[in-house]
Amino acid sequence: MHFSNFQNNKTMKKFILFLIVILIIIFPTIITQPYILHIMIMVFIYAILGGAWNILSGYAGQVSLGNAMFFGLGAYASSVLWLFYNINPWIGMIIGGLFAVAFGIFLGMPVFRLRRQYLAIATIAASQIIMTIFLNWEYVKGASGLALPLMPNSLKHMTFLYGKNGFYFISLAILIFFTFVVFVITKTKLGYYFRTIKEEEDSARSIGINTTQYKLVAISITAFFSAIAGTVYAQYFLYIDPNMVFSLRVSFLIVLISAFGGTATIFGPILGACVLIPINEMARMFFGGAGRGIDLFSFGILILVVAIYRPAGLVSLFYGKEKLAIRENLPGKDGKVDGENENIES
Amino acid sequence: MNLAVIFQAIINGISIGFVYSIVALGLTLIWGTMRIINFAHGDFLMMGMYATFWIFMLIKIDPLLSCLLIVMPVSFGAGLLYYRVILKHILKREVITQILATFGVGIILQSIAMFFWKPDYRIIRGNILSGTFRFVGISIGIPQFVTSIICIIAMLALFYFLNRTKTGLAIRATTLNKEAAALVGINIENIYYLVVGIGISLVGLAGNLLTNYYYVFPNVGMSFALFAYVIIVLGGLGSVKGALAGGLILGIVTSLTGAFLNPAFKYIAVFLVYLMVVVIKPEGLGGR
Amino acid sequence: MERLMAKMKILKVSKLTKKFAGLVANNSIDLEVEKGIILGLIGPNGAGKTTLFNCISGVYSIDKGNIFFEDRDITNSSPDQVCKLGMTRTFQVVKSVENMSVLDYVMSGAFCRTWNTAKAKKIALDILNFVGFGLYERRDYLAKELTLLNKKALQIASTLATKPKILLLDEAMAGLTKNEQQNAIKLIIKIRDSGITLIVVEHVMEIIMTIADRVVVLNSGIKIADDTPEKVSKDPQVIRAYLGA
Amino acid sequence: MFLRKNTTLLTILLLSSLIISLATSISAQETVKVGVLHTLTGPNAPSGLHNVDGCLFAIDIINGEYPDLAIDLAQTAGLPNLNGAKIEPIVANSQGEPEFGAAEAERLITLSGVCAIQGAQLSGVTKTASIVAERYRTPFITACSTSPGLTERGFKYFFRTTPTDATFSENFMVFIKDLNKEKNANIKTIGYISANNEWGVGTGAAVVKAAERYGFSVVSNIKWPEGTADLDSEVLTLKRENPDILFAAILDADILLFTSTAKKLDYNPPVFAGFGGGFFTSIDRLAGDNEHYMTRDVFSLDLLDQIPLLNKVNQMYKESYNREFNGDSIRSFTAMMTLADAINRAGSTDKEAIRQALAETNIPADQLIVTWEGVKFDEKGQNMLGRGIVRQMLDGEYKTVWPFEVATAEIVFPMANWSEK
Repeated sequence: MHFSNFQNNKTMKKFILFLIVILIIIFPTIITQPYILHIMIMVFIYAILGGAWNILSGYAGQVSLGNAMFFGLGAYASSVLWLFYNINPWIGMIIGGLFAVAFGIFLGMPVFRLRRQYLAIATIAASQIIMTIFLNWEYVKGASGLALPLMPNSLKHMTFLYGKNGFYFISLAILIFFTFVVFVITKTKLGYYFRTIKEEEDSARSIGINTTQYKLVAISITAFFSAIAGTVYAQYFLYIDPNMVFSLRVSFLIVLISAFGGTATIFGPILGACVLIPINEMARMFFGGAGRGIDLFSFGILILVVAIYRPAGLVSLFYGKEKLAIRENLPGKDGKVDGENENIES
Repeated sequence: MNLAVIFQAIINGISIGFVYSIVALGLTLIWGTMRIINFAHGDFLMMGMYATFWIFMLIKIDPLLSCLLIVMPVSFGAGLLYYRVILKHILKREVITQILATFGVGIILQSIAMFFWKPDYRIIRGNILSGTFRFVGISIGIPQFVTSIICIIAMLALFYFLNRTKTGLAIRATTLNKEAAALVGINIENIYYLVVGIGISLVGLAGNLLTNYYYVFPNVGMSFALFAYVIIVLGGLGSVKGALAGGLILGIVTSLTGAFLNPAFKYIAVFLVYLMVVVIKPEGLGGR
Repeated sequence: MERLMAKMKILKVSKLTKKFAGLVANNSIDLEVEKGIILGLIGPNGAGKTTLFNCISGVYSIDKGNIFFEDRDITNSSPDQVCKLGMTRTFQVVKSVENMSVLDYVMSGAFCRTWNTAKAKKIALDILNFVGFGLYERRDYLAKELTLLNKKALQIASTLATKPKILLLDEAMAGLTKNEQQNAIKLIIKIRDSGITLIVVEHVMEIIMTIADRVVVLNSGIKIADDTPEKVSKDPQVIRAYLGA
Repeated sequence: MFLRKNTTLLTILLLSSLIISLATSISAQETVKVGVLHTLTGPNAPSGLHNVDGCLFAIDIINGEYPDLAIDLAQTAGLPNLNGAKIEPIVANSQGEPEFGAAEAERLITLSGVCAIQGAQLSGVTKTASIVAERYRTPFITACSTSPGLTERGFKYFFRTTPTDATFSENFMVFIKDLNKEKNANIKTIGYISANNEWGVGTGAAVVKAAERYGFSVVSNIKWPEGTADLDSEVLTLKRENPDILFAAILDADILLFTSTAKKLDYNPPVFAGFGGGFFTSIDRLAGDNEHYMTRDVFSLDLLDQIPLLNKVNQMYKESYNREFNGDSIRSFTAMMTLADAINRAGSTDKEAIRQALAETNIPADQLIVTWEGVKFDEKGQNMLGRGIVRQMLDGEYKTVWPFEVATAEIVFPMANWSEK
């Protein structure tokens, strides 16, 4: 291990990171093009979603394919409170978050007995159930969805009909705050426990980790921030319907984003969102008009290539040599597995 | 509530259940043996359907014939290719990477279909299997009926293959314990090739049968695949019997809820049943 | 010998019975462990050693009997609770902790007693030093990059990091070479001398005889002997059990 | 080193989007840019493509010179009042997702700088997209989103040429009354089926309301999950509740599935009438089985004496897109024509002026190829003169069967049983 090298790599990273943050913060003053700002807002929202998913599934290893349910619950909770009870979206956002947490725990208690793929499918089932309920629930207007009032810009009511900066900075602020939270988590007991649980539950228990309890903690964090993103999403589009926020498409997009960027890393999901969302938009922009699915094709190729040649995610491009050295020791690094060694599993 | 309706509902449930089962069959084999969820499964189904459709349209070979002659062999080859090009590289990866890769393949297949055959809905007309026969007020679609029969045959064949033949036993040994299997000199690599080949050819078969009475469309896969996943976990990974049981349960539950409660909730019922089962018995009904 | 005299019992097991689908893995086993000793637990394969471990450490729930840890009833409490109270165990087959660095894994053990990361790190580093086997130098390696010996050592380290009063080692030496075993033995003695009680499962008798203060012999789920190594090694029943096995 | 290389790689990836999109935003101004936003991929793509064809065809006619075509804008090349400026369509794909619909609307308006958008056959997409348009004070004209709620939102820049499903439902009720009168069909009970989406639910509500007003009872109102794999139980329920007339607001996939299922289970509603959707696009896939199906529509090729223009236009359309008009493409065509007319009268690409012109739109019936009395928007932006007809599939093609005074074919009631088809 060449420590000196590692150190200056670190400082270099810190510097670059700092630059990027500054750039992003002053971005709207340089580029005022609303559509690009719109893409950025989407990037932020999905980065939050991906990051939230990353806590439960990346760090704690409990793969969820139904995260749209928390997203949707948040969106609906705040919207319903705002529409029917005239409760300020900011408060609604928190209530929605807590509501999602409650639901997450309610769901987690039974299903966290399941391992890996079983759990994944169970989460799909749960999210589908929720979606169907909302589709047929008159109170929330079923499939017709909820249209939020169009009103003049006001930070107080989280409504910015005109101009993008409002949501740009709100979502960015939430993203930065969330990233900070994740950073703290990874550096403390929680982070270590999550990773141990992901590795091996029996040995985790044997060193005093109450796995169920900490899985519930993980899902709570995930649910809370997904729900918050949901509120911002609803306030931004001013219209939500079940197919929009609960669909498998959203759940999978969330997974793709984090997996693409790199799971169990702080910046993986952010990076994933930064690349996938714009690429998706651009693909639609250039090839979408043709209506022959070329836009989807490019998207698919991209994630496939990353999955095979960068299994650790795009973020692994940024690993210092040491970390990479470790990664390179993996069997079948970069997918180039040689048939002979295949036969005997390590 | 007259009896005929109830019977009709149950029969519908069973026939759709068989469809789900045969779609799930290939998936459970791959999933059970290699512990990879193939999220492109539904899209391989779609490809199988398109293959059957175009064979029928262009060279006028009826699905019933093209099934064994062309579709299954071709999809077997496709399976080998799929393993060689994709699955091989993600075998030992994390679940998430596997999801990413297989899902990517799915998207690509869809866009290919969309590119070459446009997002139009297509259905076969004038194929051998069509029409219905009725007795005492109960109607059964002939294609559905044949599908069920072939589904049963396929399952018996697979079951025999897995339990009676040397290769089949090797596959099961691999399913139970890779390391041990490798130690007793089973070539895991070849087993995997075989498994994926069979798996995809089975989904090809499913597509072929479906094409007899179901529309073909680039995104058709998901509506079946989603339930295939549920069925498999319901019935237990890698278990043929499980796939059958799961499929039938799912079919009957949807059909009954749809017919007597409210169609809007037919899938909720399935998912609820599923959740209950796995929570009570995590390894599924037929699970080890 | 003197360790056995007038020591407080840290662990009491009475009438512990565990069945698996009818067949009895442990049949009303009584066990008492004095503080600060090394208790050897031996027996031919399938004697129920590991089962007993799993029952005591809370991995399995037991059908009959009680387990007292420092006079506190811990019957059927979960592994993590047991660990918090100060009893922890290692696994026979090295469980697959793979993508975590040595240091991180030991730290997550240390977090059992503290919320403070810095403190946990300090504990972990001390433990790694204490355990040796070059783990300290390899602290940034991923667990899966370690040799079997190191993996086993890592397991012991992470369990030690939870500051146990009593440590259950399940075949810690299986699959090690002769002189690796010698090092392992040294480590075990060292742990004992640091005031931690140990229960050591082995089916290689010689090893036990050299380190154990007392030896308990299981055969097909039943306790057939419980005495000093010397006496046990002469016990006809034990000899029969081993020859029979 | 390693790090730096990849940083550049990433920056390229990230910034390329900005650069290219900026590049595209800078372009020539002499054309009149109009956004065309529809679903070109996913389950609802077929109708989306029909819509786009209709739009592009309208634009061809406007931009080209067709002296012998009695439509004002066809006479001259381009828009006369903007000294012959051509309309440049910018086609965008909403992927059938409200989220992407909004995104594309945003792009069309701010990046491509369109002065108006024609779009979104899916009501759900129209909802979000039109919010964006409203935000940017950009006229948004929808051709096929018939969900009644859309024009109830008090938007200033939202216009709809097609009658809503509220209107169509009204028409259908009158149709039933006539049917009862003329054919003493004695229809009392109504059934309604749809997929559980924005359009299906909205239309369902409209049907129920209309039915109440006309004193019919809705005995079954069935919604199934989108993308359902079988409709057996739905059809069984219908068999049980057995309404006298069955209305459907379903799209391509569902009409195919429903037909095969109804055939399998031998379910024979006396009348099966649809709210467009699948009844336009995928109907031809059902050759034979679709006999006697009915749908509400806004035109019919057999209405030559009503719509003199239609035949010629349809011929031209057939030549360039080798398929005949259907309810989607022709409404899209009409909407684009209306928009072009407004832009022309506005005499500029100023959005406010265009909005004003749209609000003052008054296109006489003889300028249209649909069966409306004209195009004239009320303060909500809804075309007041829209009117629906009912067409029935007779010997494999749609014939106008209602209103009876314009009918070109005798309505067949009740629908033939499956055994007879």
